[in-house]
Amino acid sequence: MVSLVLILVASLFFTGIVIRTKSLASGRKGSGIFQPMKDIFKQFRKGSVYSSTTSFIFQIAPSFYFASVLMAILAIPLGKYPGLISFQGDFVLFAYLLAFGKFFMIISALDTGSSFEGMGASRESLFSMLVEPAFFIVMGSFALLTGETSFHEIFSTLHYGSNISYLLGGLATFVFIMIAMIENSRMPIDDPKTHLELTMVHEAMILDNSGFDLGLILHTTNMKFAMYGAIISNFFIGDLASMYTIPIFFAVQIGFAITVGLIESFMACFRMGHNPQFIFILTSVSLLIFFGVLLLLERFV
Amino acid sequence: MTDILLIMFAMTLLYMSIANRLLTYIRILVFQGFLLFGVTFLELSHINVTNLVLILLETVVFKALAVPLFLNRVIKHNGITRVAEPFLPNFVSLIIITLIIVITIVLSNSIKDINLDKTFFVVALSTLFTGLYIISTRRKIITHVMGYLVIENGVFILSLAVGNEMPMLVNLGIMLDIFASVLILGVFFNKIGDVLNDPDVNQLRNLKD
Amino acid sequence: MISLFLPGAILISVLLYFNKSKIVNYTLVVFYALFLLTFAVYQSFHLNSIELGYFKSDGLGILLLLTLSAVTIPALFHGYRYIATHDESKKSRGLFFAAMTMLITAIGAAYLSNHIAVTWIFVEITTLCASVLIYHHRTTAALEGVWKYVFICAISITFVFIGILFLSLSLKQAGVEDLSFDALEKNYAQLNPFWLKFAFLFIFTGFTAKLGLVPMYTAGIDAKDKAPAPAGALFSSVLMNLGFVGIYRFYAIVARTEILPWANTIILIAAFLSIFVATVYMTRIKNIKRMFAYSSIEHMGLVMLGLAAGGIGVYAAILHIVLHSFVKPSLFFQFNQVYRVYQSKSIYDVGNYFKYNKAGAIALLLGFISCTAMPPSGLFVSEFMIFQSLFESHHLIILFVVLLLLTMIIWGFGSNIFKLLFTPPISIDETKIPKISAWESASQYILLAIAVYLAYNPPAQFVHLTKDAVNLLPQ
Amino acid sequence: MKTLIELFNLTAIATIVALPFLKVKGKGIVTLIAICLQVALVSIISIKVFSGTPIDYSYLGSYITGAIPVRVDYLSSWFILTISFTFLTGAVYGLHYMKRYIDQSANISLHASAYILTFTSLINLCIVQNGLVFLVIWEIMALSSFIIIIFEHYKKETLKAGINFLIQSHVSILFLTLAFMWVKIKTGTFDFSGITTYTSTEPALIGVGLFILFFLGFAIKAGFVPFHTWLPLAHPAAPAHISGVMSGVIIKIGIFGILRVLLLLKTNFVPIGYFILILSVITGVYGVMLAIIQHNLKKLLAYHSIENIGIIGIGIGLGCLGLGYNNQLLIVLGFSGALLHTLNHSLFKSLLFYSSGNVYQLTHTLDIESLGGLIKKMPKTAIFFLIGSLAICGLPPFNGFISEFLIYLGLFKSLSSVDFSLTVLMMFAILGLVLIGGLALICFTKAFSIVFLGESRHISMDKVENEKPASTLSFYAIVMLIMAIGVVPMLFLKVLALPVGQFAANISIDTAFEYSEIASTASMVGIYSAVFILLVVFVFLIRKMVTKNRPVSIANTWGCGYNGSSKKMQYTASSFIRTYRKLASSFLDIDKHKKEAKGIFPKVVHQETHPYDKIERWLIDKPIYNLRQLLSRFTFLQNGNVQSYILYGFIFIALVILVPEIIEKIKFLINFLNQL
Repeated sequence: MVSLVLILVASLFFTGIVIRTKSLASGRKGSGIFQPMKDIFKQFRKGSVYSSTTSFIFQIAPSFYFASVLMAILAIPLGKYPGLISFQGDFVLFAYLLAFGKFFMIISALDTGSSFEGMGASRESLFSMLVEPAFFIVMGSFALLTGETSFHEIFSTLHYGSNISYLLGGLATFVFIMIAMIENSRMPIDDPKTHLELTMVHEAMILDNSGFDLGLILHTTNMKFAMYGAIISNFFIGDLASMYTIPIFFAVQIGFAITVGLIESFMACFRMGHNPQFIFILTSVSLLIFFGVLLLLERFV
Repeated sequence: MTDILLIMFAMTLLYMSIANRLLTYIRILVFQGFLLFGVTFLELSHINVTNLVLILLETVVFKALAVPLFLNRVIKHNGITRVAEPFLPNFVSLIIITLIIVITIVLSNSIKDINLDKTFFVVALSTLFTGLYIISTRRKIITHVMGYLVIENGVFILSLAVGNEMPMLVNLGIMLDIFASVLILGVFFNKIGDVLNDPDVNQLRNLKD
Repeated sequence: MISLFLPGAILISVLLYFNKSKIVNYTLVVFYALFLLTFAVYQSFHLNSIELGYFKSDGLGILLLLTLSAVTIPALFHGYRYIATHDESKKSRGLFFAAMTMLITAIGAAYLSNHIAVTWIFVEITTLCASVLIYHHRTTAALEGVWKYVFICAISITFVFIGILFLSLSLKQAGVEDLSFDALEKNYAQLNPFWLKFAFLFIFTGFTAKLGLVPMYTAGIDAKDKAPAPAGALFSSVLMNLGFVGIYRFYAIVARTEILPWANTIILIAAFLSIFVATVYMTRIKNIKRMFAYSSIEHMGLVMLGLAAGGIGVYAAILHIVLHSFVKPSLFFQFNQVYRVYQSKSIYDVGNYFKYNKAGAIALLLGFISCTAMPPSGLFVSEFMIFQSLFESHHLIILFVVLLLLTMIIWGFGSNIFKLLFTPPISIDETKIPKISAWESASQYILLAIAVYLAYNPPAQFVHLTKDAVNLLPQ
Repeated sequence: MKTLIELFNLTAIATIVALPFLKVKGKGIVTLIAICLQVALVSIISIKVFSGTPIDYSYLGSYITGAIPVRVDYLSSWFILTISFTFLTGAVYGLHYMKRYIDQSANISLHASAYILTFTSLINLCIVQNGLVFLVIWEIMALSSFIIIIFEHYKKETLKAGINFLIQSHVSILFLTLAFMWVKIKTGTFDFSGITTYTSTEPALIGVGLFILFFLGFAIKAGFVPFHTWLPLAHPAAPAHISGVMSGVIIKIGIFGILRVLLLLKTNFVPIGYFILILSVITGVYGVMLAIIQHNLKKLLAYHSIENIGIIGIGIGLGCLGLGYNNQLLIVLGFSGALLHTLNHSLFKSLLFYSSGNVYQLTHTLDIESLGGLIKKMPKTAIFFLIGSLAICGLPPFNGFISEFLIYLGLFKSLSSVDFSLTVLMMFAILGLVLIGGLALICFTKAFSIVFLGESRHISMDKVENEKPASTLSFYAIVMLIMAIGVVPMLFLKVLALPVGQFAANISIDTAFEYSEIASTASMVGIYSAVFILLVVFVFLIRKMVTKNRPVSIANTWGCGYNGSSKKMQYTASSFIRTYRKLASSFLDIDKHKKEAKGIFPKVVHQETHPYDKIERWLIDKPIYNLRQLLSRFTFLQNGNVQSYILYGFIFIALVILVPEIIEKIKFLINFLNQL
């Protein structure tokens, strides 16, 4: 419950911070951190244009997408406080809920019969396929480390003893940041600003969405960011008392947002052709985490 | 005495290997018939008379007269060319048949059995193989028949070797003789003559996969 | 009763040959069938009774005799259909049935004969009658077929005769002069193994011509191809059994001597080679009738494998040969109708038989299933036992290779049969296709059903007879 | 009970006998009625069994077969119910599907009787426990399914695929024959209990060997890689309802066989577990990898059957490891996951095949590339296909998720085991399962959206008539079950407890506690799925309310300034998966023809890709080719020349006489040389 509220709150200003960081980094003053939310609310008030090609799939998809992410957020704990959804193996449900949303976004993109959106859809589906192993392996490694199989139990029993465990934590954080970047198709995978077909992934899929649907989609992205931020923050919270948790949570969120902003202002977008290999590196890294855990538990001698 | 006859028999084989004309083959068959008659007469002297007579008749009448005559008639009737067209030159066949005889002698030498009369055995075997050789190296169907008849003679000799104890077997041999010759020659050889004007084995090679 | 049967049967065939009237002809044929049947049944009630000194109705003989009479009835029926659909002359009709009955008689007598020489004589007679049947259509191809068949058979019975001579040589020291199987069995101890080896080798090789085994199987293919389908059915079933009887009875004696392993090796090699040859041609052949013939080769190979492997394999071999004589004829009978539809044996001209003759098509399908020994069929049981015997006698490599080859055979057989059944033919004038009544396929269904019944739920007498036949071998 | 079973078989026989004499219209109806009757009978039986009275009686049999025991236990009943349901829906759908072939009367009666025969034999396979009889029924099943596959036998490739199927199923029966023969020789009985008695006395290695033999036999039927090659050929060849039934349950009989043997064996299950698990992961990944590149809708689905068999196999492997390590949790999760997924797959796969059948009937093509925009013509079918796709991707709230979740849980639970190699294997399996999930997502987003969404790519839409309501009749039932399993899995898990318990009881341990734990977890998943559905609906309603009175305008798809028709510029199936194809190219075997565009005004350019199966090429095609080459070397034998025929005889005799002599001499020589 706690986590839900916090994540929703964080989602309100997350993108704002990112944008602000970018504008500061590029020497502009930039807009206020709630500007993105304002835009979204503007979208909510707008009417919409539908392509004559599309079917009802196109209209239901955004809501399904939103709902799936919201549902996924319910599974996120915060330190001692479990999420609304918490049972053994809940992170499997978490991942598959996200996949559900993606499924609908992809088919809605293809529903328009556009010559661009298929491109985005194709890349989205491929990338999410490539990124999922990393997530599962990291979770698996933590499950192995803690002997538990649910978000809450894993995170609440997670504590770092030796140096190697810190290293693992760091690696895991890196992996999750990258997963978040890919899932939200930001730099270095995708550049949300341009509509160059060379770089388009997520943006290309929603070219035809407008009005309320567009708003939903945009805010879903924010929520996703906040959600991953929450997961990352959980790496650091462990089973600390609540007085520490909430500050840490926001610190991590903001830090994460700034990182994103910095990455976006100081890194160039990858060539599309290089993305798969980069994404797959995450899997390899997470496998390293896995073996690190085995090392930690002195399984293999 | 028997041995002399048998050796002469072996020599006929050699002659057969170099014979060119079908007529010669027939003559050789006739001669072989008479030789067999002699051998039978000498060998089976002490089996009951009727049986002996029967066998003798078979050798003379059938082997030496009827079949050759019939063959002769067939050749004329079907206007078969007089030359037995062998695949191999006669010289080679001569060598081969000589080898056959030598080998059979060597082989039979390796057999240690008192019950076995070596001469009979050798001649019989070499006759068998010669017959086979003739069948497989001559082009005409009628030469196949002749080869088969030679084989029959070989078998007959072999049966004579054991004939004393079991004349029954000799009779069987005769039956085989008559049966085969009658069937092959009588029932339809002339049919082949009717259907195929020049009976060449190559005309009977359509049934294959 | 054989003293009654032989003259009677011969009389009937002579009458058939001379008689010209249709009615008399058919009544005679029917009478012959019944005569044969009663004879078989009568003999089966007088097990192991010796007649005329040379005939003994033992288990093997009776079993095969009953099979023979069971196959004869449909064979004659289809022979009648064949003659009817080919509007033959009186003479050829008479000759056809005379030869057929004579052939069957000779086969039956040979089954029962207890004397190697007598068997030999009857084998000769079968060759004689067979040649008449093969040459039923006076065509060049038929002539060629019959020439080859007769020539090869003549050579092979010469082999058998030579074998008998060697046998007598090996008997010399024993001092017996009686060549009856019983006598041989009694004093197998005195047989001279050296000559016995030769005897076995030659007799085996000689009989392979009838049995349809490597090396002398060759001419049999042409015979089955060229003879009218009903005759072909007999050639590829009961006539092959005759070859089996010849080998089996002599093998029973050899099995008591020390040369048994040697003999088994020979049989094993020949059998395996047969299956291999069958595979070679089954996977490429385009002539349906010849395909059936090759499949018989394959089955005989299996039978001999079982025999050589010993143990349960012997039982399986006898069971297999009986079942095969039910299954294969049904295919040949069915082919008779196929030919009436397409007027061709080539797989290229036929197709979509299922459309033109449904009952027949299903019969053909079932026949295919039975013939490839897929489990619902009877042959599966015997093959199962044969494989089991190979397994038990540690011939595993042979077993696996054979299984592979059989699979190839099913593939070849199947692709032809299904082409025939289902693929639409290239060019066919549907108006010319005769209407074929379903009843003509009835006999095939019955035969196949019998095979299944005997395999899966054998009646006690059947098992007893088979066991009796197996007991010819030393246990 | 006995009478019910006999009644069941009698119904089949009676119907088959009756069919040829009926009017063509009647045939379908009668078949349907017969199937319904049979299904009713077996359902009664299996419900009785589940209520706690396993059936066990025996026929006397004959001299050959020996006693024929008939045992209906929980495992059998589970499969009986699965099979019956799919065959029922298949019959209902087939009734509609067959309408267009109404003129082929005889063919239809053959088809119908074969359909009934297949069903009957499948059910009997589940209950008969005599090796020989099992083999017989097995082959009857194979043959009758062959008949129903080649319904459109006038098509060349159909017959070809059929024969391929026939041969491969024959190979499978060869393996089974060997296995049963082995047991028969050692124990002298065909009764399945012989397997138990034999393996319990022998060392574990024997048991494993025997299992491998059985597994090979069943794996060919089930379609484990590399024995899967018949599957992608047979499915497109068969009519839609047959493909559904075949992929739904006929291949599952292989799974049943494997489970049955596992129940019977008494041996060391650890190596078996490793074997199955590794093979299954490969199967799953390979299956879906090839599924993605297919252009033929049914072939694509066929490859997905292979993938799902892999998932089921992973479950079984887990269960075996559980048995091997006496780990209750693994037993429960593995076997319940496998069994549940068997049911699930039979549901959504039949649904998918039936709806692809509708597509085929209205458009007369299965080539994905030429389809598109069908959702406007057949909305119902589209929705059903969508549901099927979501379910097969294992997405919540549908049934596929539940079974995959159980398997996932098992994998994660067993990660923290002391055995290093086991841990690594589990991680490997997780990786595989995740990949399968992700690839399946690609594949079905492609399949669904290219077929049903966007604009038609080649065929003209006005030729396509609208779907008939009858065509989707049976779909509702399937979807009901799919949702039911997704939302209230505990109902099914309660039933599943019994067969899973069998496996545990086999090594005499009790899993009741773990099972209840798992069941509660699964039921929680179900609840959350329900919540999720509500949430989705809720969000959608809000959207509706908010956008009720907002202006809506219809326009062309945004074309980046280009406003002409963009039909030809749509993404196609192959362009959608292009990147994937490039990545995976080393595992795939795609023959690709491409004409580059040249010059300023290029002529018509085209590109075509023909996906082929690498394993098939190297494991089936090459060996067969070589074997045939070898055989064709010997065709000189029957050369039609009498002289050579005679020579064969003499050569045979000569060899038999001489070869031993020569061998003697050689031996002597060798000895002589040794003495030097």
